[in-house]
Amino acid sequence: MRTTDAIKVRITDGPLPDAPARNADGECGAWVVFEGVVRRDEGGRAISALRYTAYEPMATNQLAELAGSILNTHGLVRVEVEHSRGQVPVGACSFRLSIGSAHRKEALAAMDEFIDRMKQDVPIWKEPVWA
Amino acid sequence: MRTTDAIKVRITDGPLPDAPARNADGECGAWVVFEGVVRRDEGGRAISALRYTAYEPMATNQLAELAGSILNTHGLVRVEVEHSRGQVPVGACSFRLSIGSAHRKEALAAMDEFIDRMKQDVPIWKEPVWA
Amino acid sequence: MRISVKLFGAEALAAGAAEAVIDLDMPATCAELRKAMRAQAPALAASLDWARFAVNGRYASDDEPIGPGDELALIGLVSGG
Amino acid sequence: MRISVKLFGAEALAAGAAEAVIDLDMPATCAELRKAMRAQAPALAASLDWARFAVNGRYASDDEPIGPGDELALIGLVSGG
Repeated sequence: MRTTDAIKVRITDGPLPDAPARNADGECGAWVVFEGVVRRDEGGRAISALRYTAYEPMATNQLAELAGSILNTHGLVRVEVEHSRGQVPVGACSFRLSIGSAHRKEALAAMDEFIDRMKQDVPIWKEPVWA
Repeated sequence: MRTTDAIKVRITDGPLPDAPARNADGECGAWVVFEGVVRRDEGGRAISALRYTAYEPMATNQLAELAGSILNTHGLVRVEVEHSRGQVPVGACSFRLSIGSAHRKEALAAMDEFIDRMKQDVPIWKEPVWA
Repeated sequence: MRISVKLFGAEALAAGAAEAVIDLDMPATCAELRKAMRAQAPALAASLDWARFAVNGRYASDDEPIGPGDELALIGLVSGG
Repeated sequence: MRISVKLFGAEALAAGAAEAVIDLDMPATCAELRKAMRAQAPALAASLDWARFAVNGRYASDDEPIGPGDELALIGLVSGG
């Protein structure tokens, strides 16, 4: 786990637990949370789970660097990233990005950019576990 | 509360409770959740809470109509809306929009459009409770 | 007859009341209601240039008919979220 | 000397292994590593046209020097999220 006041990054074994309680100090007027959930099919074929591999510590470092870059570019208050490694069953959450910001527009733009860049640069891979 | 399989709308007295558990059937690959949180100042002046008034049942009906329109336009799987009425203290959540969708892009676009249209058309008002 | 028009937000503040009581011959249209309110509720003049009416909980255009028993509301800028 | 390059995802599948073992004179550059892998790991030929190297956990350009003890990885298409 990599943490500053504004940034949290955590890679967890297996499905992510429910969203952690968030700081309620009234600084963020908007929280936008993205959750990636394992869908029951992959290319039309049923799966029972996805299995994630992360190249550590590079994956955590890249996520933290990306979080910092997005925080500064979009003027956000908080960027929190959680990603699974290992096996995550259908219906469970494997990725959560939580962005706290004064207002909504910058949080939505930041979320889109974060996920695009993560899917380019962060060394994490998934493979299907067929049903 | 107005509910179909795909749409839920609920206006709640006071702060919203934590996000309800979501259906984990693996149909939605992406959940995007927006939470509006009461900030500690309004126009630079400290507040202790916001007080919301909803014109009912019009507010619930408008939210449900908007949810249905957004669901269809963006091809979403789920649209769930919660809004407070009455008093909501600083740091607490007064509005939550949860969008479940196969993929991310349409969920983010839908969220932005929903909130813009809500702020135009849904008869809910807020006033500051000064600290 | 006397009808009541619900007010909220800035309009309720401007009028100092949660409703405006207006004399209007029924049946009428929203346009006629708007005109009557301009004359009888001067505190709402600024809003009446652009605010929408809701009739029985739905937004109504100015040519929409209204009659006795309809629930009427003047909806100015909303501020949910 | 013999060096090991970590493989993941499609590259690990193509090579049938979680690393490629390559003979390369050190010190060298990532470009020289890429050339040596093309010759010695033909199963990775397609990826070697564009995949990036990471040196000690950071993406490295082709002119970056590498030496004994550096941790090397070939990073193809990632698929997190």
